[in-house]
Amino acid sequence: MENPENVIEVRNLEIDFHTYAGEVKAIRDVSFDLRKGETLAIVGESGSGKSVTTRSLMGLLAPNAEIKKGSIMFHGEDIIKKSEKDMQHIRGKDIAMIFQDPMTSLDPTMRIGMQIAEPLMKHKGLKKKEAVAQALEMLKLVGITDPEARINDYPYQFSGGMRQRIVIAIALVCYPEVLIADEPTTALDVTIQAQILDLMKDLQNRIDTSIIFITHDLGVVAGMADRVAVMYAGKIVEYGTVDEIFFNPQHPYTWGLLNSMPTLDTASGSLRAIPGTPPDLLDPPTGDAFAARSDYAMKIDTEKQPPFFKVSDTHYAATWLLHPDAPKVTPPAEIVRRQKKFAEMQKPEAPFAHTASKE
Amino acid sequence: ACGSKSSSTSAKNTANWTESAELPTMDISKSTDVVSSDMLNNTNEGLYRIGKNGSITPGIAKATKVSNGGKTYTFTLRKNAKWSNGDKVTAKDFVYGWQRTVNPKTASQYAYLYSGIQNADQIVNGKKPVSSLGIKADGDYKVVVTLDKPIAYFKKLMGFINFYPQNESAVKKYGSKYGTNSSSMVYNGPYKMTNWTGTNLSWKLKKNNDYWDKKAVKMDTINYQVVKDQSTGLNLFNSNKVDYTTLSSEQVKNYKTNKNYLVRKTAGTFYLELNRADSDAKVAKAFKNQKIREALSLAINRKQYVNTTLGDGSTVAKGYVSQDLAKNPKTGKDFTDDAYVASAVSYDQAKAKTLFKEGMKEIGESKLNIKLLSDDTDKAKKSTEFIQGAWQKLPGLTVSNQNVPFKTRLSRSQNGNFDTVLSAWNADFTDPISFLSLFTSDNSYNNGKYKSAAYDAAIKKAEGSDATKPSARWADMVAAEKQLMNDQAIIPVYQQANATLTRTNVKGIIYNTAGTNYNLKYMSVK
Amino acid sequence: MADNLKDIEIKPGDFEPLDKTAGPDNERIAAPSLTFGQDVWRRLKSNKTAFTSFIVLVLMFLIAFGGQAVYHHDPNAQEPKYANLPPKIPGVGLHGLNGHLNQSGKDVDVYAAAGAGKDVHYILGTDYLGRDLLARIMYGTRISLEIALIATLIDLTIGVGFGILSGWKGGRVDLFMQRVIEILSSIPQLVVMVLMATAFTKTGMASIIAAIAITGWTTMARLTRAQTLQLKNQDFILAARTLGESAPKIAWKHLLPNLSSVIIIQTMFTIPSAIFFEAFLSYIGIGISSPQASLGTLISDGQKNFQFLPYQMWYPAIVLIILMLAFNLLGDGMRDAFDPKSKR
Amino acid sequence: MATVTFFLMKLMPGTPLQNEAKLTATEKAAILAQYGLDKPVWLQYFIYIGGIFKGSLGLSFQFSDQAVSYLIGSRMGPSMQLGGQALVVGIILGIILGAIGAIRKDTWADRLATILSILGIAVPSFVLAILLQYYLGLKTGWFPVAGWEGFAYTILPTLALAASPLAETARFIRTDMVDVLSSDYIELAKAKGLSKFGIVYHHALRNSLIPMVTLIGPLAAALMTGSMVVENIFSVPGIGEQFVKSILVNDYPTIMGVTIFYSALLCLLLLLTDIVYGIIDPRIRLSGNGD
Amino acid sequence: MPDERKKILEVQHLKQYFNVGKKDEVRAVDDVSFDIYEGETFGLVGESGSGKTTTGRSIIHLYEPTDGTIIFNGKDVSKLHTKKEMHEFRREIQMIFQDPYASLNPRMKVKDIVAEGIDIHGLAKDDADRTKQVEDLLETVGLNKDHSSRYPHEFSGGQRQRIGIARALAVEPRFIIADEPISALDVSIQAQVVNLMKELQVKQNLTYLFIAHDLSMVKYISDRIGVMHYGKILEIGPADEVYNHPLHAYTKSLISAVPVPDPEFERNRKQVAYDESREKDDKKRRMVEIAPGHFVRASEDEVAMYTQRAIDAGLVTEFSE
Ligand SMILES: Nc1ncnc2c1ncn2[C@@H]1O[C@H](COP(=O)(O)OP(=O)(O)OP(=O)(O)O)[C@@H](O)[C@H]1O
Ligand SMILES: Nc1ncnc2c1ncn2[C@@H]1O[C@H](COP(=O)(O)OP(=O)(O)OP(=O)(O)O)[C@@H](O)[C@H]1O
Ligand SMILES: [Mg+2]
Ligand SMILES: [Mg+2]
Repeated sequence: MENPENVIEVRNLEIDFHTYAGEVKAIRDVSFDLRKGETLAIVGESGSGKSVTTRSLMGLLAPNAEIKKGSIMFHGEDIIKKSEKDMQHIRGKDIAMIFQDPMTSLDPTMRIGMQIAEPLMKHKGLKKKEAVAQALEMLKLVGITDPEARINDYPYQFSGGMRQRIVIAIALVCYPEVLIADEPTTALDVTIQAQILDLMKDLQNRIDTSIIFITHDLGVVAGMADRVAVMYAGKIVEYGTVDEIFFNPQHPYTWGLLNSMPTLDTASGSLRAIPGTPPDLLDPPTGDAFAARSDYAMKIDTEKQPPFFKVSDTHYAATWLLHPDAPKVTPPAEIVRRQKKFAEMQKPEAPFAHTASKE
Repeated sequence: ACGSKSSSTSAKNTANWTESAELPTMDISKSTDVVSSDMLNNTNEGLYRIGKNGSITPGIAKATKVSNGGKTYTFTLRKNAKWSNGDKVTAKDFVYGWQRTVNPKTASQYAYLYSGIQNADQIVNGKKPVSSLGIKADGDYKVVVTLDKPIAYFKKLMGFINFYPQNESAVKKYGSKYGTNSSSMVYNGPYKMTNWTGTNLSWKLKKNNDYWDKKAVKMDTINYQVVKDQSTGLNLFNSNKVDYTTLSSEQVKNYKTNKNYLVRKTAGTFYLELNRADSDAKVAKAFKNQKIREALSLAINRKQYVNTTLGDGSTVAKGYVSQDLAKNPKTGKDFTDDAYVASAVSYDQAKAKTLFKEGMKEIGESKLNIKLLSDDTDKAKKSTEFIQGAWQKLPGLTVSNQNVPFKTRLSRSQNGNFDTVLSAWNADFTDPISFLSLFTSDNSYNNGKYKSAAYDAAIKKAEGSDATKPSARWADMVAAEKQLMNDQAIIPVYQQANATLTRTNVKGIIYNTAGTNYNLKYMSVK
Repeated sequence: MADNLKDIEIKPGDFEPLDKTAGPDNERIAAPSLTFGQDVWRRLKSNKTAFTSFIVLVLMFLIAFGGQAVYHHDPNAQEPKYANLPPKIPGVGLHGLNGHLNQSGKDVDVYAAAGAGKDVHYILGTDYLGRDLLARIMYGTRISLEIALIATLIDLTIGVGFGILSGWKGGRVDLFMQRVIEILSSIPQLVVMVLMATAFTKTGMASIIAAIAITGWTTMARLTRAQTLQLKNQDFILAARTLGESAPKIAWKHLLPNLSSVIIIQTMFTIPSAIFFEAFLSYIGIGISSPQASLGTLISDGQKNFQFLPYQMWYPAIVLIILMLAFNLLGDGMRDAFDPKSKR
Repeated sequence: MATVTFFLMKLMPGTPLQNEAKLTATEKAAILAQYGLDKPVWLQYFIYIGGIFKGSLGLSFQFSDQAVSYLIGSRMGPSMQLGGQALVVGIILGIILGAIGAIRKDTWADRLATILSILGIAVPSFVLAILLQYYLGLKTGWFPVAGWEGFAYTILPTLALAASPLAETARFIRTDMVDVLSSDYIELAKAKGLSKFGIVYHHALRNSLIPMVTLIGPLAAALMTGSMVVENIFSVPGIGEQFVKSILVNDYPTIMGVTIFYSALLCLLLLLTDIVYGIIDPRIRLSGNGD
Repeated sequence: MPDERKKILEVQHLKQYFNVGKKDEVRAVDDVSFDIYEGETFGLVGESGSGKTTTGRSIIHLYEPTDGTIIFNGKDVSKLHTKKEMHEFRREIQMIFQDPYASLNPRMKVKDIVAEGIDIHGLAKDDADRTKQVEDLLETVGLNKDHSSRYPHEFSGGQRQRIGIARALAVEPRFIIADEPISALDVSIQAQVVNLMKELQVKQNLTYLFIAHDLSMVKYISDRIGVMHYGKILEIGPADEVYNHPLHAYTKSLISAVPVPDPEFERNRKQVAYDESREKDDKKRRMVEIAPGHFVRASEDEVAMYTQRAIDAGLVTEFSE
């Protein structure tokens, strides 16, 4: 499905890491698209492969990584096949990245103006003066007060939130087509997180960048994403629009995730935890990797990997529960509640059809 | 080569010399070391200058008259001798210089050499005024010296730098700076010194055009450089940067056949002292035993030692007094031949073992631990290791070595804080007495506390009643040496020599075995 | 996405609920249990350079301390008539090992010249007193290693103790202790040695050890202090404190084990620097006193005749260099092996 | 420091006197008075300490009538020049070597750089010095064998001295840079699309160089030690060479003086590096005291 | 009414300053007072650096408080002089830490970690007893007994946190300070730990001081909540009340910023900005009980405003005062 709207198309990506203990099969057959101007959130447990997936887009995998299979098409060209030199032209210009920890992401010995200006000098061939002038504009844009005075400051003179703004400024200074944000707010306080998220949304509207947003905070996903991909053990297990994932989830893992969070409405009573721990990717299980922790596991789950079952045009989930022959199960109460809400939303008189409007 | 522009070797009348240590002072009254005495000897001059084979050649003194039974010397000075500051060298300079040296305030460490000159001892002890010293100026050009008693070797002493004149106006002018650098000093000898800052490692001797005998001086410049490392010295020699360097033993082995190879014997003997007053009673007891002393001597293979281990041209000691120091005034035979006691310096391991066993039996011990004290120089370390190796072959004897800095060794020797010590003695002047006076019972250098009435008596005669009778004095000294050796009071090991590479085109250097090393007055480069 | 359901072969019973009790344990840990030590060892083994160094060091230790049992030559036995013989291994004609030397431009059979019989041969030659160089090198290596071990001991006791105390106490005590370290380390180590050498009146082991005891441990103290400062605010230390653990016990049970990597790594660097320090002292003449030998004294003795008897310098120097290289490379390897960042 | 040295020296045996036995009591007294040794030890101590503040370190035993301060002053030049040159050469080459090692980590270039740098530590300076002298001085004749007459004469001793700072620097920079290269801001720099060189030059190098500044003090201290040997071998009229000599002749005032001088120099250097550190590290520069 | 219950902890005017008298003095905790009743969970929230951890550590006496009193179980903690009293105190009050990676000594086996308290307080008769106690504890927190001979690094974050809990439980404490025990854990794992804690509270009659910045979780687990800001507690009240009807502007702002896993809600969310300058005017403030059990830090002139808010929210009727 070569969609001209797609900025990036990842197909059947498989990535291994060579370690002393053996091959870590970190990414196992991952495919997804990123569309123009949208925000795609990738959620999943720690170690599920979110970072590795996105780093492969930048060509910034660790030296012990090997891309076994698959392609990453960016403007019709396969990034995987590109040389380091070519990648350098893409990085920072077409695809930019923000990392989790604003406290360590900035070079402590370089003035922030220079740090923001660097990509401009590299990609746009600007002279230092012009680049710094543009950097100043960028600082204003990300809401640093009194940017003229602060452009010559060093990173440690800024608070965490301010630094993350600067990191965002660096990423956006060349108006990249794609912005990868790898847990950009995990290290920040809720209030500052809210500010940063608002800023990102705001900037996205202005610059029309596509964002890949990695997080394990479902609350953040709910606020940021247009579409969501849920990863588990190196695979995408479910993807769909944000409403579909939150209100009509199909994969037991997604259920588990949503279920384990207290929400505004969750009254007391116990949370439903997902028992156990994620599988060891050195030796991933044969069938559905989540089966061992799932209350809804079936025999086939231990034998065969489930394919993607279509739920709607935009919504797919890889679980045998969706197989027509599978018994119908009742999801946990909270999910049932959500699905009810979804059903209401789907009614024609629903105030708006959020997902439909995108297409 | 990159750095060796016009190697000064090629330039006429210039030579490049090395010294192995810094020049500490140019103050005649304060000089105690070889380097300064060499430099002073060539930039200054006393009444005499020591020439070839220790002969006495004319210096500032033109004529000498001995009177009063050898107790009064009258020196007539030449009128054309000048200081480098233009002053004439006069009798006053001698009087001033001598008085300055014996003055306890100057604290000259060689003032003891004045002993025998009238009142010198009392002055040094602060008991008499400096002016009472037995030296008087009789006009500008006559110096009269009065002795307490005749001194047989007095003329030789006059060639020793401590008896050189000193220019009062210069001493006053430079004050505490006097003799601390080449320009705070005046010269009356064949050369003047330049470029010495007082602490640097190089300087020059330049021909002194004010010198009375300047016609005899051929060299324009002698460049000095201190080279402490012998490999460096050799490398410098081989790259033609210097014309003289001393060699280490292994270097000797490889340069023995080199045309530049030259060995200089010195009047220096290395010997072992045995502490008879040792704080360790057992050791003291052992060292008082003649057999044990003899065994210790016999155990040392001196020949092997000087040839293979030392290998620097040093020779087996024939006795305590060094070879080539003095000749029998009648027969011309060397002192060491006359006084040779073969058993005291030979090697016989079997006999050594038997004697040692016997000796130990006599003192009623079976095991003995002794410590061997010595300097921490390379040579000293090798020596002690060798001796240790040899001695440990004796049954029941264990030796541990103590190598300490020179001055520490000296002070420990003098405080009797040792079992046995490897000492060296270098004659101050070319007379056996310079050696022999050390072991009289009350001499402060008699570290091992050797006591022999016969020995004391012989020395006393040589210094006193026989002082003016050369043959009798000779016989006294031979007797003393023989006594010393027969008693095995000390264990002589080797006589020191300096192996050098000296460029063959350098001629006319007069080497001395005692006192100052060399006299460069007649040096020349072909 | 092509999910052609037809392609999927479904067996009956596939959709039976899974019996969880029979299934794999949720809390199972699959990876084999590796202790920290085993993990370090494994990583060290995979680092070829470091592992080779380790083997080399083990061999060196064995030879230095046990070599005498096999090679029965007294390192102090003198045979002055066979002084300065070059290496000779019977049957080997290779120049440098055949007992020949270049003397004054001529190739000389030194053994013959010294009148040595056919049966006389020294594998690495002899020194100026005719002592067997191989035996002396073995002996010297032992002394050098002993010095190194003592330095290590001092490092481990004074250095670690001081560091932990300073870091743990913090505040004014720490400030004071830091000043002490600063003062001590502002004295060049050689100067201390000189002071010691003169104070002890006799050079040798005692003064070297004293000098090392005075300044040798400051780096270790500094490192352990820094690490302790970090550790003491770690939650597991706080946990121990909230449980009521006493300070000495915390130091022993919690700090030390976690300082071990820093300590081991630093030790790897203390050892060569102690060996080196001794060698240097020997060179300027205030090291181990004869007839004891260390690598330092052997080299500095040999160095004087380097142009003529190169073997006398080269063999001990090579041993020293190998020791230094091995310890340093092992140290580097240890650092990597202990570094959690290089886990993979 | 001065205190420690002073009392240690007082413990030492031996006197400055060469012919102690031959001296009379008066003479001895005069000599002792000249060096101020006639007074009780505590008084000597205060006089000495007082002297230090006036810039006087007493008189040398070995060079009679020469002030130790003069001795040090006149010998300082060559040592400083050699030390300075060695430090500069060593650090610059060390940085290059270290950086190569870090950037090409785990390749043959890294291994070669590591071996080279460890050899710099493993080969004693005196061995290196005589090898340099023999091969580059005597055999090839490229450089002067020994002496002190111009720049050419400084090259070999500088090289001999530079080996250890070179090695230390290379190792330090390598470890530091490996750390820096794995830090988040380098990741970000990569994500900016900077070239490898740009990353190293603009980000990695500077950040690994800053901690390097603190190394300069210890390096200089090590140089002092090395200089003693190297100066001796190359006959350089430096302070280190003099120090060795004064040890061997028990010239206590000089030993003390040089020790104090060395310590003071080192303290000064440490202070200086502290200040420089503050100047070049923005974190410290602006906050006054970084945490 | 909770007042009937026994107060297990009383914190009165606690001040904890660091680097007192120096340039970099930090007033980490500045005049904080609150009580905790036996058997309840008291949640403490606030942004990073607001002094939550410091408060916890002062209570457990890891720091010597600068000022104020801490009364635990009727005894003034700062007056526990003898070793025995301190020992006793250390048994009754325990702590669970935020970072499960840093809170376990990486060089110790799980069994020794868990048994540390047992050893210190001599709670085991013999080795067998010790082993049994450890195994029981591991079981209590849902781990296998054969985990006891493994090292911490072999465990996942959630498992480690449970080991930490087992260690705290080993000495049978009555009061546990949990300092962000779930912040470092994955969402799916967080619930495991929270559930475990709740379960234990019931079974062993524990009292918790639960520190977190994840408001939704705090609200879920706590009976009462205190909101901290700049070293001061601004609002204390029953969890639901504080969460649903915050009185203090800061609390409002904080709650408005919490992301909720509900896209619809998120789309309509309005963040409330907070102007912290008001807090810094030099007015005297103290905790005022605006509604029953609901305190706000207020100056005299602010009381009326807060009361009005409470009335608007229906927390009090106009006459309640
Ligand atoms: N350099 C590497 N060598 C070996 N394994 C690696 C490497 N980098 C990542 N992995 C493994 O790949 C898997 C996926 O890691 P990744 O960093 O993508 O997880 P993540 O979803 O981003 O988790 P988190 O939320 O913790 O950031 C993990 O099991 C991790 O251990
Ligand atoms: N030992 C200490 N010395 C100096 N300052 C300290 C110390 N401990 C904490 N602080 C400071 O006290 C303030 C409060 O810190 P505290 O750790 O209590 O905050 P917190 O609310 O727990 O924050 P977080 O949510 O980040 O854990 C902070 O500014 C912190 O920097
Ligand atoms: Mg990640
Ligand atoms: Mg905290």
